[in-house]
Amino acid sequence: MSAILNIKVKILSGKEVVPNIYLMRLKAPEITQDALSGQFIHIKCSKDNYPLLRRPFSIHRIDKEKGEIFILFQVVGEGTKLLAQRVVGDDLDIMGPIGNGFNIYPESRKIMIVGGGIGVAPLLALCEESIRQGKEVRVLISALKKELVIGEESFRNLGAKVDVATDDGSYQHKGLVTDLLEGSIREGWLANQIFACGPKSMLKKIVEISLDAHIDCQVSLEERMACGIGACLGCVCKIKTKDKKEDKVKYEFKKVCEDGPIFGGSEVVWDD
Amino acid sequence: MSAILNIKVKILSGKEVVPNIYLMRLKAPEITQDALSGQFIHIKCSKDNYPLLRRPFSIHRIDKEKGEIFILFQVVGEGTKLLAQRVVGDDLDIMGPIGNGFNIYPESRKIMIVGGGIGVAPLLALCEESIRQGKEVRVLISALKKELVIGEESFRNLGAKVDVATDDGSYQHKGLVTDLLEGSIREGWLANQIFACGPKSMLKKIVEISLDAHIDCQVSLEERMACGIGACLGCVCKIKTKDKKEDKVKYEFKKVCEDGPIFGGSEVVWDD
Amino acid sequence: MIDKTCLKVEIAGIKLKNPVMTASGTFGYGQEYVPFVDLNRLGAMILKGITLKPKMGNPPPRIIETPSGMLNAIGLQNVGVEMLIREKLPYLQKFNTPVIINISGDTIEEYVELAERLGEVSKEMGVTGLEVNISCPNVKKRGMVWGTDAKATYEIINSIRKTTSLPLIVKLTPNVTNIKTIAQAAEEAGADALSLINTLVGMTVDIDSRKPKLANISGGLSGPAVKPVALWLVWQVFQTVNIPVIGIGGIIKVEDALEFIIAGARAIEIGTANFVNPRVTIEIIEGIEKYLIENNIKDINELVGSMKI
Amino acid sequence: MIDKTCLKVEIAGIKLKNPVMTASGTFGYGQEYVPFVDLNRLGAMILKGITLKPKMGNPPPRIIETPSGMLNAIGLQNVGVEMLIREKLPYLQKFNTPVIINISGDTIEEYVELAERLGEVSKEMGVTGLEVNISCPNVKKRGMVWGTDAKATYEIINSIRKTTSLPLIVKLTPNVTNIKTIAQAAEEAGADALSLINTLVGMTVDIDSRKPKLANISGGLSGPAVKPVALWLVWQVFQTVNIPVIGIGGIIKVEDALEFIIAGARAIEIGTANFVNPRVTIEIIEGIEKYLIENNIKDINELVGSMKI
Ligand SMILES: Cc1cc2nc3c(=O)[nH]c(=O)nc-3n(C[C@H](O)[C@H](O)[C@H](O)COP(=O)(O)OP(=O)(O)OC[C@H]3O[C@@H](n4cnc5c(N)ncnc54)[C@H](O)[C@@H]3O)c2cc1C
Ligand SMILES: Cc1cc2nc3c(=O)[nH]c(=O)nc-3n(C[C@H](O)[C@H](O)[C@H](O)COP(=O)(O)OP(=O)(O)OC[C@H]3O[C@@H](n4cnc5c(N)ncnc54)[C@H](O)[C@@H]3O)c2cc1C
Ligand SMILES: Cc1cc2nc3c(=O)[nH]c(=O)nc-3n(C[C@H](O)[C@H](O)[C@H](O)COP(=O)(O)O)c2cc1C
Ligand SMILES: Cc1cc2nc3c(=O)[nH]c(=O)nc-3n(C[C@H](O)[C@H](O)[C@H](O)COP(=O)(O)O)c2cc1C
Ligand code: FES
Ligand code: FES
Repeated sequence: MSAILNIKVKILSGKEVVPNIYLMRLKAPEITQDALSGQFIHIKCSKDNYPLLRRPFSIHRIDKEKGEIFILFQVVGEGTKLLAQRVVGDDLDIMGPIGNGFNIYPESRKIMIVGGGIGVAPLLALCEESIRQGKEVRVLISALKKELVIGEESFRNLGAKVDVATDDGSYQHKGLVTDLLEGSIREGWLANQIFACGPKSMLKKIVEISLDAHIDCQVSLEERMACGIGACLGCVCKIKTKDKKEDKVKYEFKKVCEDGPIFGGSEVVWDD
Repeated sequence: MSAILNIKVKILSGKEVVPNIYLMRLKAPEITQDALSGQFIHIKCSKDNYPLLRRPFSIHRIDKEKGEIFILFQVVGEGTKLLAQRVVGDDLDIMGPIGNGFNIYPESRKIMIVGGGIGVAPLLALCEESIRQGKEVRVLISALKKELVIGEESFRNLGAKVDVATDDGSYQHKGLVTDLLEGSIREGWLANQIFACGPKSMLKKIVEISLDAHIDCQVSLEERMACGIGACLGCVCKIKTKDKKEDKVKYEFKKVCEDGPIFGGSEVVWDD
Repeated sequence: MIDKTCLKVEIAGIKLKNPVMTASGTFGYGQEYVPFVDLNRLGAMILKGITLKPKMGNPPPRIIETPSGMLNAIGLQNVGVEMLIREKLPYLQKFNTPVIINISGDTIEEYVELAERLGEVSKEMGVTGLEVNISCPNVKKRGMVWGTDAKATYEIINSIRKTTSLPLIVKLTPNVTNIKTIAQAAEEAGADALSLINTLVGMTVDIDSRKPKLANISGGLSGPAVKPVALWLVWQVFQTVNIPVIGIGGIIKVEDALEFIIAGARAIEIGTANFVNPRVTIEIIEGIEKYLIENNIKDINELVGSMKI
Repeated sequence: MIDKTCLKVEIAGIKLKNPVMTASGTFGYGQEYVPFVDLNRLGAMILKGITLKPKMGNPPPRIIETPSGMLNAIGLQNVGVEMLIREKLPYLQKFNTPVIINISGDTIEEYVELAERLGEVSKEMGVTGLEVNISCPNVKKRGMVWGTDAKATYEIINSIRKTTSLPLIVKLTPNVTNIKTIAQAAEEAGADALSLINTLVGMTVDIDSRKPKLANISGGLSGPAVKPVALWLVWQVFQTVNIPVIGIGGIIKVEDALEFIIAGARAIEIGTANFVNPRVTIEIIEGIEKYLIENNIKDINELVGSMKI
């Protein structure tokens, strides 16, 4: 893994792509060089120390040629509100790239990508990379309603087949994105790997489905962060440790920032 | 005195008039109706609660016709920095008009106005009002150097005679504005009233000079404020109370926001 | 969804329209806020701390802003109880909002005399209750603060209790190792309710002059910065006593008030936030009502102390 | 104006290039900050608190931001002393910056054993001193925190003192009524220096779920919000003891560090600010140097405790 940088990067553009969700483009050649899909950057949202802590955002797209990265974020609180107000030309103080990134196995041929709501953020870069590596990619995305569907066109433009689920049925499938996943498996489209990001309840269900179908599954987790670089031990999640000798399951708190944010679906302990 | 309002007013314009000093124009017909020169407004500098407290700023000009007020402020810390960054069209949360205002006696014919540095802020409205009332007005202003002289033209345009002192002598008189004041008295230009605003050391000296020359003097004081409306007792200054019966001097802490910010020069206790 | 909810609470026998009160020292004598707030809408008004004799207070600067908070060292400047009765209370008669007087003193005798005097005029002047500020130093015990010692707390509250039948709210200081023992002492001594927190002791230094920024050296820290500490202490005290608890400390938006109520506060006091937004009390009352309706809670008393752990 | 100044200070017999240290738990085991900080430039490094056995720590969420601060409830997750010695300390050998180990335990015996073990390897592994975190609950005394009681403080520090000749820094908790008595007890028991403050206890509540936001219910408040409290306590302790005091709490810019030094801190520790600005330690070292030069102060020790009152 490459060293984490703390740099100021220029905001090249920023726009509200669907209500309350913003796409921001940053000039960051130092980051694009080594960034992996699934990694994130840790951003100081304002120019002063309020809010105090940085906020983590997945790298949404990596444009190595232009030396640009994109983030896609939803306004949920003070930090994201202030981030959305930052103007083009501003310098943004970021740390990155951080985390382990998705692991696409060379032998995988078919890739299933599942994103719930703003959970699609890290998946576009993943999709792009998968297709670059010649995989067949299907994408399932969900949103509350039609107006809030994000990234459908972008995924399709990369060459992926995209299906959408909306909670209210205002667009395509009415219901959960996991219905679509189950449907695709039932229809016989068996991926070699499933990658997912979204609400915990969704991830949990996807992991269950993947276990049943014996498909390797990786999920991107979120936890509240302070340092972002493995120093504060704030961002842990509970992970099963395979302790084969003793033949009993052990648990460990692993850092989302350093050991993740991508974890094997079957390792994650959901109920707590 | 009229009731203090808490309203949102539009920022009509804002510019840096001399390095680090900004002039901001606000649409505030509710305020101009009753505002007096010497009063101030209490401003929430940012849109969130950081910095926490409001900041007081004198009303620099009152344009009753257009329903506009101006403030003139120097960037010295977080609050003024954020205020300077506010953009035209923004709503500014203000309370005002607050305080007692300058008291121009009907019988006064000659008025001397003395401002040190950013202390000229409340004096332009005072000058305008004095001239409206037909007084003869002279203005003495001081600044560190030529580039930092504020308001010279504005005072002159109102019809006042203006003299300037600069610390480094880069413009007009080299030295203190109190030299100019003493000079004018020595030359025989005896005002009926002196009004002053500026650093404490300057005010103290001006009060001494006015006492020696038996000229009534009013000064505008500053103190750190929380509420701005007389409720917290945070903004006090020490005032001599004439206790004629007992024939001994007594002291009292009076509120700059409610009892001031204008005080009779001879009442103020400077050394503490 | 329900369309009406009940905001009424009872504290120390005082019936409040809603749980929102003003914190002593941050709302003057009420009148100052009349341009911004319909005083009739408040749950109760607690006025600036009063002493037997007028007090001049500390020299300025008395106020310094700190990150998300402020330090104050007013030094209890006040007009004294007689002037309060003569000049401040009459104005408040026209409002039908309970008026609670925050009292302070240097000796037990002063507290007792204050309580007696206010008891005498309570009917006529509409004094509904007393909030006893025990964060003042006990002059007899070499400056030790009453509220930092359980025995001293018991002693002073017990003495006041014997003198007055007015509802007694005891206001606790957070600057203690174990607030539970102080809360218990106050309850045992006859307090009808407890309010907390008063300010945390703090200081700041001017690095140019190398002097403390406050003329008084130290001051009391208040504002959003202290909210997590206040919430923790309110919850501690709520679990310890059987009398109602009033939450104070850093409340600036409705969410803050709700946090305190969920953690066990039957009412809340709003302090520093009045300086930032003079209408904050009303906005919080409206916000609480909205939350209750949206969450299908018919009576705010159901929310009090409903924290799930 | 002078063009050179001396930043060297001595704490507990440890010679520091400058007074800027990292606060335990906020700088990992040092290595994490190598991408951002030249560890050679630091005054000293204090590592994440260590216990005898590895500790799993508390369940998440462990961190919540609060106004100008944060609450943490890490629960002392750490690799245990043996792993520290085997896997973390070797890496730090290549830097010529003193490494101080922050130790914690549930019983006196655990503290003593830790001190012994670290004493054994101190030469070889470059352990220059111990910072004793006495904010842990004493399991024998029904969870009472060591550092909140003068006698318990004396007892534990005295026991550690007898075991080790390593420099002992005792880290005090602010959650006490009278920090002076605790400071004195630590000094009498043989502490070589005192550091303060550890975090203030706090809580926050999620109003939707009505649960505490931290899985552990309460957490430790740190960051700029607590600075005024920390400064006050540092000044109190500075006036009380004869050993050096290390100031901690909310330092995020050079002015903050200088405030602590002027109020009596011979060195300072930077905690939460590392999360905000990973280079903050270096920026503060440079800022202190600049201030000293601009103010014609030839030796930082002249500034320590120079507050005028
Ligand atoms: C590795 C990682 C990658 C992320 N990538 C993205 C992304 O690409 N786009 C995006 O919009 N968001 C992403 N998030 C979540 C994002 O960091 C939070 O939404 C943001 O920190 C909220 O900040 P705030 O100040 O606006 O909200 P706050 O005021 O801090 O909180 C508002 C609400 O947001 C929730 N929240 C805050 N922080 C987190 C968090 N770390 N995890 C989960 N919920 C949180 C809280 O439950 C709270 O209700 C990511 C989080 C992690 C850990
Ligand atoms: C009645 C009144 C009228 C005022 N009118 C004007 C005006 O018209 N134009 C203008 O530029 N300023 C005026 N001031 C001063 C102005 O309020 C302060 O400069 C401002 O509050 C500083 O805020 P800040 O957040 O930028 O600085 P802070 O970070 O709060 O402080 C930075 C520095 O400013 C100084 N300072 C802060 N507040 C005050 C204060 N209230 N009085 C004196 N010094 C202070 C401090 O000593 C500190 O060193 C007035 C003050 C008062 C009381
Ligand atoms: C300027 C000021 C003056 C205060 N005066 C008093 C007082 O006279 N009596 C008292 O008991 N508390 C007093 N307090 C404490 C407040 O009532 C309240 O307990 C504290 O500020 C915490 O609440 P907050 O964070 O909402 O301000 C005062 C606080 C401030 C800020
Ligand atoms: C995430 C985190 C972990 C901490 N871990 C420890 C610890 O293990 N041992 C300890 O003595 N103090 C610990 N502290 C307390 C800090 O060392 C410091 O005393 C406190 O945070 C106040 O300083 P600050 O405001 O600069 O952060 C921790 C603080 C934080 C924020
Ligand atoms: S955020 Fe600090 S360890 Fe992950
Ligand atoms: S600022 Fe509150 S009384 Fe003047």
